[in-house]
Amino acid sequence: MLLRIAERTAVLLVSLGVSSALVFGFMVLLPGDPARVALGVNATEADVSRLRLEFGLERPLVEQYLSWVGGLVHLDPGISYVSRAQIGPQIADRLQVSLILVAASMTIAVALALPFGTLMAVHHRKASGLVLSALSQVGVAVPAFLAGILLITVFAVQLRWLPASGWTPPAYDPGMFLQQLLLPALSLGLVQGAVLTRYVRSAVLDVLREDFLRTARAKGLTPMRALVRHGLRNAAVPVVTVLGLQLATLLVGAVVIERVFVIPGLGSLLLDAVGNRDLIVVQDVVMVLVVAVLIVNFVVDLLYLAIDPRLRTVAR
Amino acid sequence: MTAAPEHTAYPVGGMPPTRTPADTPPPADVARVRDLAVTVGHKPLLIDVDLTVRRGERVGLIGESGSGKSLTALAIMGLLPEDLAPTGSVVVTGQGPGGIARTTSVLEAGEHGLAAMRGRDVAMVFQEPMTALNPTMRVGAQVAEVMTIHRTVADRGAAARRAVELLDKVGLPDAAEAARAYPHQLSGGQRQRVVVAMALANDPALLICDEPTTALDVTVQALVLDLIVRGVEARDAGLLFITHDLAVVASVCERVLVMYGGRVVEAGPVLDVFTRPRHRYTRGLIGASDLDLSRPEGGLYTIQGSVPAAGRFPAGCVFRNRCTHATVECEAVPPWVGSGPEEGFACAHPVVHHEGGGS
Amino acid sequence: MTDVAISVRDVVRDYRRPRTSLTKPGSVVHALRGVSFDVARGQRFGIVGESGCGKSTLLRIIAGLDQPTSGSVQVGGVEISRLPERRLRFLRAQLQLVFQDPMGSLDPRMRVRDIIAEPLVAQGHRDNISRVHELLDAVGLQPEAADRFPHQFSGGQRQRISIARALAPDPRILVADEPVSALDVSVRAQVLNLLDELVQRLSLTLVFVSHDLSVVRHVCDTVAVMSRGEIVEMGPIGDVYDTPAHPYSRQLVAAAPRLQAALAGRTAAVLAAETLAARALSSNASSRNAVSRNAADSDPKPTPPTPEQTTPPPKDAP
Amino acid sequence: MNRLSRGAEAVMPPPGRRSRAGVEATLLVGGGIVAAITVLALVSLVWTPYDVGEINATERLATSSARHWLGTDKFGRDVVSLLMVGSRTTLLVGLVSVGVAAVIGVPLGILAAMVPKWWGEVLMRANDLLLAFPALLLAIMLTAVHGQGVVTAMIAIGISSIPSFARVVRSGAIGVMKTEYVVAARAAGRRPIAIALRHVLPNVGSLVIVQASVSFAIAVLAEAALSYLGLGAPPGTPSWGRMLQEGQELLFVAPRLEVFPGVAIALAVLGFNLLGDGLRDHFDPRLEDRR
Repeated sequence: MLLRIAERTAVLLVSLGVSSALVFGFMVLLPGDPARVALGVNATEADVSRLRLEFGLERPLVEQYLSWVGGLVHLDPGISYVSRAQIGPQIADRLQVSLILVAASMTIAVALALPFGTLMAVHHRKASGLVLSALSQVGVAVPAFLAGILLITVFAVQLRWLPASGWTPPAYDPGMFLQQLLLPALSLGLVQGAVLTRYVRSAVLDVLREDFLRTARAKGLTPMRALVRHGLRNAAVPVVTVLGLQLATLLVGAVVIERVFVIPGLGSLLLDAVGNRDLIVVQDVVMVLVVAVLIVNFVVDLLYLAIDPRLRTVAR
Repeated sequence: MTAAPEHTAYPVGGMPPTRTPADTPPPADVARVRDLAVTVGHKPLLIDVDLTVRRGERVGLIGESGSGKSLTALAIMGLLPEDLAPTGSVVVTGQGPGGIARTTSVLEAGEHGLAAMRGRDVAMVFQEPMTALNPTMRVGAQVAEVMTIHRTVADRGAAARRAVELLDKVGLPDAAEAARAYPHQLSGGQRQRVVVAMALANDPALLICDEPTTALDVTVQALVLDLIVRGVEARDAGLLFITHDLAVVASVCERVLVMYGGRVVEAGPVLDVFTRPRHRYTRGLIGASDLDLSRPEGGLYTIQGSVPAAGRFPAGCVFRNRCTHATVECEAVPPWVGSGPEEGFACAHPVVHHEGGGS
Repeated sequence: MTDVAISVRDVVRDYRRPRTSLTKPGSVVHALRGVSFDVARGQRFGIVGESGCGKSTLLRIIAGLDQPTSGSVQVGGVEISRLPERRLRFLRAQLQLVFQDPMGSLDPRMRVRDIIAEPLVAQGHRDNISRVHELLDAVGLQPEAADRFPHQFSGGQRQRISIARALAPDPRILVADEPVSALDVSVRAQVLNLLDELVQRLSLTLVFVSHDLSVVRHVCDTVAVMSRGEIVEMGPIGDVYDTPAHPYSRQLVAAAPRLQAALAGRTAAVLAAETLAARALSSNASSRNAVSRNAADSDPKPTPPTPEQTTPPPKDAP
Repeated sequence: MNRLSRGAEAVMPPPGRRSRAGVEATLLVGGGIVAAITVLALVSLVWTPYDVGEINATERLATSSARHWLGTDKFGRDVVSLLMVGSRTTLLVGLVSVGVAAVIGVPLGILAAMVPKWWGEVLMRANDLLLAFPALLLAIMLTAVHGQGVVTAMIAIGISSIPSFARVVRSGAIGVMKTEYVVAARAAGRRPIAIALRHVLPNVGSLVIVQASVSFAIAVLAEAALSYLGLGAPPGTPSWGRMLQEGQELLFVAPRLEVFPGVAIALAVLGFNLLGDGLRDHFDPRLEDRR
């Protein structure tokens, strides 16, 4: 057991190292000089070399990389090439907003997917199952930002129940915060919920086929009780995998939704940085997102160990 | 991967069942199947299956792949896949709560009625011990569960204690520790013992075993077979034992039904059927499985052709496309000849046995 | 040495299990612990044992599909245990395999013609189709079978295709791994008869691996009983089967249900009692005491076999 | 060891499989939608009702009529023509990115299945690392350095789809490598390359086709999102995502400008998803009556 955890931790650390190198390499090695990009096409050679000198861009790449990673480890991602502002505090603020949005969406997605996915699997031959299944197919096909636009049209424009956009910190005005959170969280959550529902359905269907479920029924459990007592835990392994992947998708999907609802999250920061050609900010935000995804993967790996005893030990 | 050694078979007979057989009326039919037919779409999988198992009786059901023997077992358990349509009648009589006889019409009963019957009046052991147990649950808890479901023990604690006791009786070494193991930590033979313990936990009136030793090594098979026989004997339960192995069925059962193509083609006491088979298929099967017997021209006796896919057996006598004695007469379903569903055969050109057997 | 088809000396095969703890390395599984035997040309050599006894590993090593940890394997007088894949061409031509699962051993996406011709193509032969028809005929299938796919055949027919493929490069040695244990009883006899006939007609050397002693008894003239990576008894099949000397062989014989014996009253209880009695002996005896015997000497010999002792005459000798 | 084929197992449809008719309906609907979009895209190469490059100030924001079935946008361009030409972008991005992903991912997956186990694990861990870079993130990084464009989007989506191909193919290929027919091929003297090409590839082919269909749907979604963010198709290149972006400011005035491209995207994704589902069930050997 301890060995398995150590293994996963090692994988996480190596992944962090490699992906930071990837992000760095990607931004630096691609043709295009960050300084020149930051200053735009009209900049003079002198301006460019001054900026390069200021931010140490003329140093060897390895040295640049190490100082960047060193900064990250100390939670100091550096200074913007364009605004000259400290990036760290900005990311911290924005990350908070994005995490709230993602957590709310995930909650909605899971709350939808677990009951409906299971129901769809159990009633897969009945009309109710087919209707739910068709609905989820449509849900999967709608891009989250489109769902956002539609929700705005209906609830903000037509019905005027909820604000169309904006963000208020929860501490400032909890009521307003919730009102503004609802639509973006729903647009992400509904779509991800539809995707997750399909995975729950197929995981439960697979489990329904298992021999041990037949054993459970032979013991005298009704099909539903057999599923609840013996099936769901076993169906959880594939579902947890997808949940992990979905959290990653959500983090990135939030980028788009933040644009739709004008929310000052990490995504807005990233897109603004792209617009301002502020490459160091792009690099930092991308890295933060990648780290988040890797940590989620790590947690998923640990969850496997908790769910499936077969992974903890080797067969005798 | 070496399997952990199988340990001594404990005398299951030494353990008194919770209710003694004397409490119940004398030999009654625990399972009574009449005119059972099962179809999927328009393909017949089982036709006119008649079968009776009484208390204390060990009945074998033999046949090759596609013969319908597993389907028959699942029909008795009420576990047929939902898109299979069974007709006919299947009646199971067990002890029910409080020792009062309970009769279940399996094909008509609802899910709750069936659930009350399964694991209590009739229990089942499946072929694959590797997949029959829940991989995420300790085996002791899985054995205890079958008793808490049917409330045959006072409480959870009693169920857990009795589970350990049962695991000990089926010969798991250090039962208390074994109860805490997950299935993947046990060998195939040990897992099958757990399944047997689970099946016997509520002293069912009927135990159905579907190829319970096919996936096991031969030395383990011998012990598990013994375990099953002792288990049903101690409880005076009926046993329906399904296998493709004639020698196994002869070691375990008193009575046997031979199935082919979804029909029962011959039935009778084991000794009679195996020494004086009447149906041409039974005769062929016995010849082909006896590796000590050679044809005069050399080589083993064979049956020509191969077993058709399920639902694709010929109309009339299901064996006629492989039978050397088939005539136009066989295009009609041959009538059942014999004293009843327990003894007889359905063959238009049966084997004639002269004095002293042989043919 | 020319009449020795396969010679195996002190073959050991260890596997390391994945580690389960931070401090200790993974434990080592001894799949084979020093196996030695000879198979004479034309001999029908059976290997019997239960799951996990190492018989599959042994078979893979003989077929050049796995390397022993130590020891030597010679086929046709050539050492194969240290040869890289590309120098095993002669072995691929000389020795072919038949497998257990009649479905899993045929590529579902290939036509029968291509399946049977695969060894020929791989070994650079040309004009295969006439050879394919010849082989189909030899295993009792129609020429039309060549154009069909494996799923269009029954289990027994698939096993015939598998045998045809094995015979394609005209091998001298046929290695069969549980070839009938997945077949229906009524079909098993047909395939056993076919194997019997082919081995005789083509004067093949047969190595036949099975968990079923009675099948081996029908097919083979000599048997090696394996348990826990070792050969515990070896000798003429009739002797081993009728009067097993090693406790483990006794256990195997005792545990196997037989129809005639069962009808005569050898019930499950008797089977179990005999098996346990043999097992009790087995736990007393050291497993190192392998037993070998030949036709002249049926007494158990508590010494490891020497190759001379363990090579009995072929079946048709007196 | 002695795994006798279970009689009943062969005839009993496992619970939870859709009926054959259901699978055919799924395939038909999915395939139909995909075919329709493909035909529209092909037709648009030679004919569209109006030239999409033409800005017509007199017919701005026209509603549906006989002249313009779905009306016009704020530049007076015909919406039907825009949708038709936009489908080209969608299909092109999908085709190229799925192609890129398959060409890299499939050999990678097969390789990871055939090399010694330890190397396979390392390859897969590296592959998993790519999962941490979703299409959108890669595209944003590429755009930041390179500027927006369809090619950038295709490369980003393609790279981010590699891991799913590699995973699916590897797990399928591991299954194939364990079969006895591969052992038989080795015993027959086949070289690893020949085994990969003649046995492994054909037998994972169905998995690749299913994955391609699913990845195509994901690519359509990703392209739409990128264009919507202004990171995909540049101005002047008709694309469904771009239409959504241009229509958003007129949401209150002309919501249909959002509805039509939105429906087009959803239909395309639905089509490819249904096709993938249908193919998966179609290739599933557990489906009843496959012979």
